[in-house]
Amino acid sequence: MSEFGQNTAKSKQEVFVIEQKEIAPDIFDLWIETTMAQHAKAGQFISIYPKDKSTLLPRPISICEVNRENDRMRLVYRVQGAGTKEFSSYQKGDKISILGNLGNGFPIEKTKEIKVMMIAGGIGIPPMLQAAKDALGEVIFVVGYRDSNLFLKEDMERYGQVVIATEDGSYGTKGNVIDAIREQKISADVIFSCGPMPMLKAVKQYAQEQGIPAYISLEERMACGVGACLGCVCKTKEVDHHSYVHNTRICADGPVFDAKEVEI
Amino acid sequence: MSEFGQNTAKSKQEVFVIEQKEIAPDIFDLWIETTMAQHAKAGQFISIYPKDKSTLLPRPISICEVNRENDRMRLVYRVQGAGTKEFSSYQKGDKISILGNLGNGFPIEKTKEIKVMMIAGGIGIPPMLQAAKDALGEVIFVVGYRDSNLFLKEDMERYGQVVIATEDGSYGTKGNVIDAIREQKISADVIFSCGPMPMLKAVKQYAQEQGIPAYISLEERMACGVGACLGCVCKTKEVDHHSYVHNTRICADGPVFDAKEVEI
Amino acid sequence: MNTTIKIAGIEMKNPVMTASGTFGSGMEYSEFVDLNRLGGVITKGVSNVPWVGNPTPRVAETYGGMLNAIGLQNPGVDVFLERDLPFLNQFHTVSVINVCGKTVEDYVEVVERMADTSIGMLEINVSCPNVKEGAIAFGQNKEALYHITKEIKAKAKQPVIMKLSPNVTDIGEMAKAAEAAGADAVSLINTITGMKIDIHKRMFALANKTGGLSGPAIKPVAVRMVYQAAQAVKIPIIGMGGIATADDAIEFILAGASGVCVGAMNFVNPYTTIEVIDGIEAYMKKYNVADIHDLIGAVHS
Amino acid sequence: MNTTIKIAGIEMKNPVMTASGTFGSGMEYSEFVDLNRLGGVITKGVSNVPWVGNPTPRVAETYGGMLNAIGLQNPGVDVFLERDLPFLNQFHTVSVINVCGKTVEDYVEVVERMADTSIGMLEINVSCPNVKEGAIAFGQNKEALYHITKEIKAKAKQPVIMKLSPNVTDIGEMAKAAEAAGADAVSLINTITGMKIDIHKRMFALANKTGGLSGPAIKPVAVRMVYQAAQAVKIPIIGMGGIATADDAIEFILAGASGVCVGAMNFVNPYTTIEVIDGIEAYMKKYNVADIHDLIGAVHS
Ligand SMILES: Cc1cc2nc3c(=O)[nH]c(=O)nc-3n(C[C@H](O)[C@H](O)[C@H](O)COP(=O)(O)OP(=O)(O)OC[C@H]3O[C@@H](n4cnc5c(N)ncnc54)[C@H](O)[C@@H]3O)c2cc1C
Ligand SMILES: Cc1cc2nc3c(=O)[nH]c(=O)nc-3n(C[C@H](O)[C@H](O)[C@H](O)COP(=O)(O)OP(=O)(O)OC[C@H]3O[C@@H](n4cnc5c(N)ncnc54)[C@H](O)[C@@H]3O)c2cc1C
Ligand SMILES: Cc1cc2nc3c(=O)[nH]c(=O)nc-3n(C[C@H](O)[C@H](O)[C@H](O)COP(=O)(O)O)c2cc1C
Ligand SMILES: Cc1cc2nc3c(=O)[nH]c(=O)nc-3n(C[C@H](O)[C@H](O)[C@H](O)COP(=O)(O)O)c2cc1C
Ligand code: FES
Ligand code: FES
Repeated sequence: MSEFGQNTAKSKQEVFVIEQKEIAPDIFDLWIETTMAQHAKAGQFISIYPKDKSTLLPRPISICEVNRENDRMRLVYRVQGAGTKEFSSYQKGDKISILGNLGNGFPIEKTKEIKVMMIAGGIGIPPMLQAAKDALGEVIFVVGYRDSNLFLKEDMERYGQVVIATEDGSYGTKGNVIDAIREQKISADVIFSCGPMPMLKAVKQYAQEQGIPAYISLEERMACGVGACLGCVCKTKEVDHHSYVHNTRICADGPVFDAKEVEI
Repeated sequence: MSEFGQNTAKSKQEVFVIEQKEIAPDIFDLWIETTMAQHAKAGQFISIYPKDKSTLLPRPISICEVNRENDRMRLVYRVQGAGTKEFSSYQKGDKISILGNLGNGFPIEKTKEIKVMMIAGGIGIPPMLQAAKDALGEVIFVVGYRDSNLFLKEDMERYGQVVIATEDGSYGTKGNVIDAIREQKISADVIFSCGPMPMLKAVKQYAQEQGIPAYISLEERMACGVGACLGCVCKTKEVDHHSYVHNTRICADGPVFDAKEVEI
Repeated sequence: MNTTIKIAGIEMKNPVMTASGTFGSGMEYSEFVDLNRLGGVITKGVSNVPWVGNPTPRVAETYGGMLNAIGLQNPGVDVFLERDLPFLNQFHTVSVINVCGKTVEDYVEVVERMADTSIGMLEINVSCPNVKEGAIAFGQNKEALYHITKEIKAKAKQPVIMKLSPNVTDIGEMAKAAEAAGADAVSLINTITGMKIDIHKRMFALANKTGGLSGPAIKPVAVRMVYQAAQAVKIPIIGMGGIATADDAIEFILAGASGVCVGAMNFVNPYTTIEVIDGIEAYMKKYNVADIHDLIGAVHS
Repeated sequence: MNTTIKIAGIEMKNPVMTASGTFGSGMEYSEFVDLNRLGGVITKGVSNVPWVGNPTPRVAETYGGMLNAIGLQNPGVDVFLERDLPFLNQFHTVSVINVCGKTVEDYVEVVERMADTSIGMLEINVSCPNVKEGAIAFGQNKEALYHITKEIKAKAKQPVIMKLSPNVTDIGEMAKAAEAAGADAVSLINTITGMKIDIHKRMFALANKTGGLSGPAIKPVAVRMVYQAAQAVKIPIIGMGGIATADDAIEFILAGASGVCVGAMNFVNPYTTIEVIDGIEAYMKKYNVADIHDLIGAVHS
């Protein structure tokens, strides 16, 4: 499945924080300076190492946006536990340790001259931004939030129409992204998606019903992030090219997969 | 042995760093603001908790000097391992976590109108400063350093004559503190001492030969610092009043002991 | 909201106790902690006669934990009864004596001396890794454990908690042996045998060479063993090993512990016990748990 | 300065290897590390047929360490020989295959398939806590360990390293059983069985409930066991468990290890192996140690 977004050399780097701000409750927007930006593909991720020595494992965070010429990378994340709590305290000039670029990106080449629907939910929204920036065809976003604490909305609007669903109905369609798609009768030629598992399951099913190809970005607990530990697997329909069993490594062979190929 | 310097309530506090500077290679001079200063006795110590969560135990550091009216406490320490290395990075305004005041101080009341010799070596020098400030009689310091990187010399000179020995002979008497005492034919009525174990052994023997009372401050690996874990014991001549064996707790019943009562 | 638990008929106002050997007999930490708030105080190991313990260094720091080889220094049962127990009697908390010995007779002697005292429970330490005779020898062999438990139960007037060693192949088997011999409860884990070497001096960091590892580093091993013991026996379990926060304590309770102890973390934060007690209440409030019993063993797949 | 060691006749340029299961077959980390610099690469466990491993979540973080319950997922010996071994053959380092199985026959099958290959040594994993059949069942019973070692030695063309489990009462006894059956070396420790519970979901953090604890948290236990094994047997020992720095590696060597492995710390710092190799040389220079052999087991009281 590593047919998409070709991988370039990985490294561990000490990088500087350019700026950080809270853009919604517990949602942080972090810009860092790293040469990794040069080769980053939309849909890839990096891992950030917490400084707290009781929390050793690196935290995978999707690349939200890159400025490839200026070595700038944007990460948008939600405070979840100890690691992201620590990250949220970083300030301009702080040095942090990252591993990247990891995984394979979205198959951007498949957007050529066609309409791509970016379906995302909550903290799955960030990677869609760079995917939209890089897309070669028309983009429409269908994004779900918990409530009216929207984030990245203006950023997305620069690259396409943004259709919103909120769980509590406080903004846009009340319900989930599929509700919004049906309500607004949105169609597209290909789907890129990232978000919580129930959403991805619904997207997979929707794409199948509609006969549209869908590429979805998965999450799993990770240790190495580079394909060595086999911690982060997902069940596959066919025997996997690397593992020779019905399991594929999300970190190394994903995180983006053709929805048809993974059992979620 | 808790006859000396009466103990007052202990607490754990978050305190601020007032200033810190390096006063000799790897020797740091740290002033903190804490109400513990009000009741601190010369010879007591506090423990500092490293922030690094892989190093959990608090580090015992002697009280070097206090300004009881201004809630200021001075600590002078050598960078030894991970904990003190971390401490050396603290800057004005940083918040640190301390436990104190711990242990019992020097028996200051025994210096009344007599001459006290403060014998100290290396990083045993700091606690002698407050002892000298509080002393009720005449003070003479006999201090040993590794080399001519002297520290706290001017501070000591404010309270008495300072006789110096250096291991490499680069300043004062070449040799140790006992060599200096003999060379300069120094005498006194009581000895207060702190420093490395070989020095304390020599001081104990010297005091015995001369028939002078000596009070020495001991070190041992500690966990609790408050007398609960029994980690930090020293062998005693008589059965100890607390433990009912020939072992006394340095943290709670010391760190200052009558040299005659401990087996070192 | 009910946080009261009962272990072998003894009621505690909450499940939080102090781990033996980390809290003296309560005196030292009473400057920091109101002992009345604790479910119970488990004392340092007490033997029939005073024990001098091991040479120093007795403690060493490790990554996220510590090693100790105190060697059960204690003033003996006479001093305990004269000095330490009267001190504890001032407080409304359950006093649990931790008993150690070299022979079965040593243990029984201390146990018998407790008969007419205010001691609420007896915790029998057959798992200290830091003494040459007794202790762990009873705790690493299920027949020996069965035997000593039986002998102690025959003489004990208070409920008997057998304190198990984690240095065994199968903790479930050990818990079963204690239960079969009549133990009223088991507590676990004692420390895991470890070693540290000073590479600059090329010497053991502890005079005793090995010591017992405790602290947050060992928590996953302790939680696993508590869970396995809870699957193996019906008697109550007191869980410990690396508890630093209420969240940690709740992990043990969900794994099957009725009571929990704070050990090495007392040294790192003398207020840990109180913070754990408050935090358990906050968790119960947050998740609408009316009775702490609804949490005991409530983990699922 | 000599850092070369020989284990059962196989020479390594330095004592530093990768711990099984933490370095794939070298491919993934070859982007970070020049494999030519390593003493050896120990591969992920390889079985006779592909294994699918356990459901996810398979990993969880703990204080200063991690739990894993991968369940020995691997593509099987055929793929190993076709893809992974040719990759390793490009480098000047000793290739050590880690072998797993459900039955003695499974192990022997893989061992026999290695006969005419470039594999330098065989590490036999009888200590994985995360699979239901085989593995640890052989590693927690000294008769079973003796038996499987004997069977494997009868067929093996390369030196055999038996990888021991720390989840035992007496590691010395286990090392002795392996030695008595003809093992050329022992490696230890594998992970310590642990558990983590998500207190908010009241669920096990790992789908497998229990997992193996590794990382800096376990180092004191590992050093102790290496020391005890070194006291019990004469065959060489490969030590591991929480090695993060050269200082850690030297601790194992002083305790009696001839070789050392870096495991979970590869995940935290992919350059750990190289930093350990450089750091050992720096230590030897600083203390004027001419030959690494002068450090092996050189701890004293
Ligand atoms: C490929 C990938 C991309 C991701 N991109 C983003 C992103 O752009 N923005 C964002 O907010 N989050 C993202 N996540 C989720 C993010 O990794 C977790 O929220 C984060 O690791 C939580 O760490 P913590 O220390 O705050 O939480 P804790 O719960 O304290 O973490 C404990 C351990 O569990 C792991 N963990 C916890 N939650 C998750 C999770 N959901 N997925 C994987 N590991 C987890 C942590 O990495 C750590 O090892 C991504 C996850 C993956 C796998
Ligand atoms: C009562 C007392 C007063 C002291 N006063 C001073 C002082 O005023 N200035 C000063 O520089 N040093 C003093 N020390 C020594 C100081 O405590 C140690 O240098 C310090 O703990 C080293 O910590 P580390 O993390 O840098 O070293 P590491 O070697 O990394 O420490 C590892 C562990 O060993 C302990 N440890 C290491 N060395 C010692 C030691 N010499 N004594 C006790 N524990 C040790 C640490 O506390 C820690 O638990 C005193 C020690 C005691 C017992
Ligand atoms: C310094 C120290 C002394 C101990 N002494 C005893 C003891 O006397 N009796 C006993 O049963 N356990 C003793 N223990 C073990 C603890 O009670 C507890 O089982 C173990 O430390 C694990 O808990 P923790 O990780 O919270 O410390 C001691 C532990 C420490 C750290
Ligand atoms: C993710 C992971 C997978 C592992 N897989 C294996 C394995 O396949 N075979 C094996 O013998 N040991 C395996 N181990 C155990 C390690 O080789 C090593 O013994 C253990 O992790 C202790 O070392 P450490 O603390 O440096 O990680 C694995 C460990 C981890 C963390
Ligand atoms: S996290 Fe290690 S293989 Fe994916
Ligand atoms: S350090 Fe605990 S008794 Fe002294």
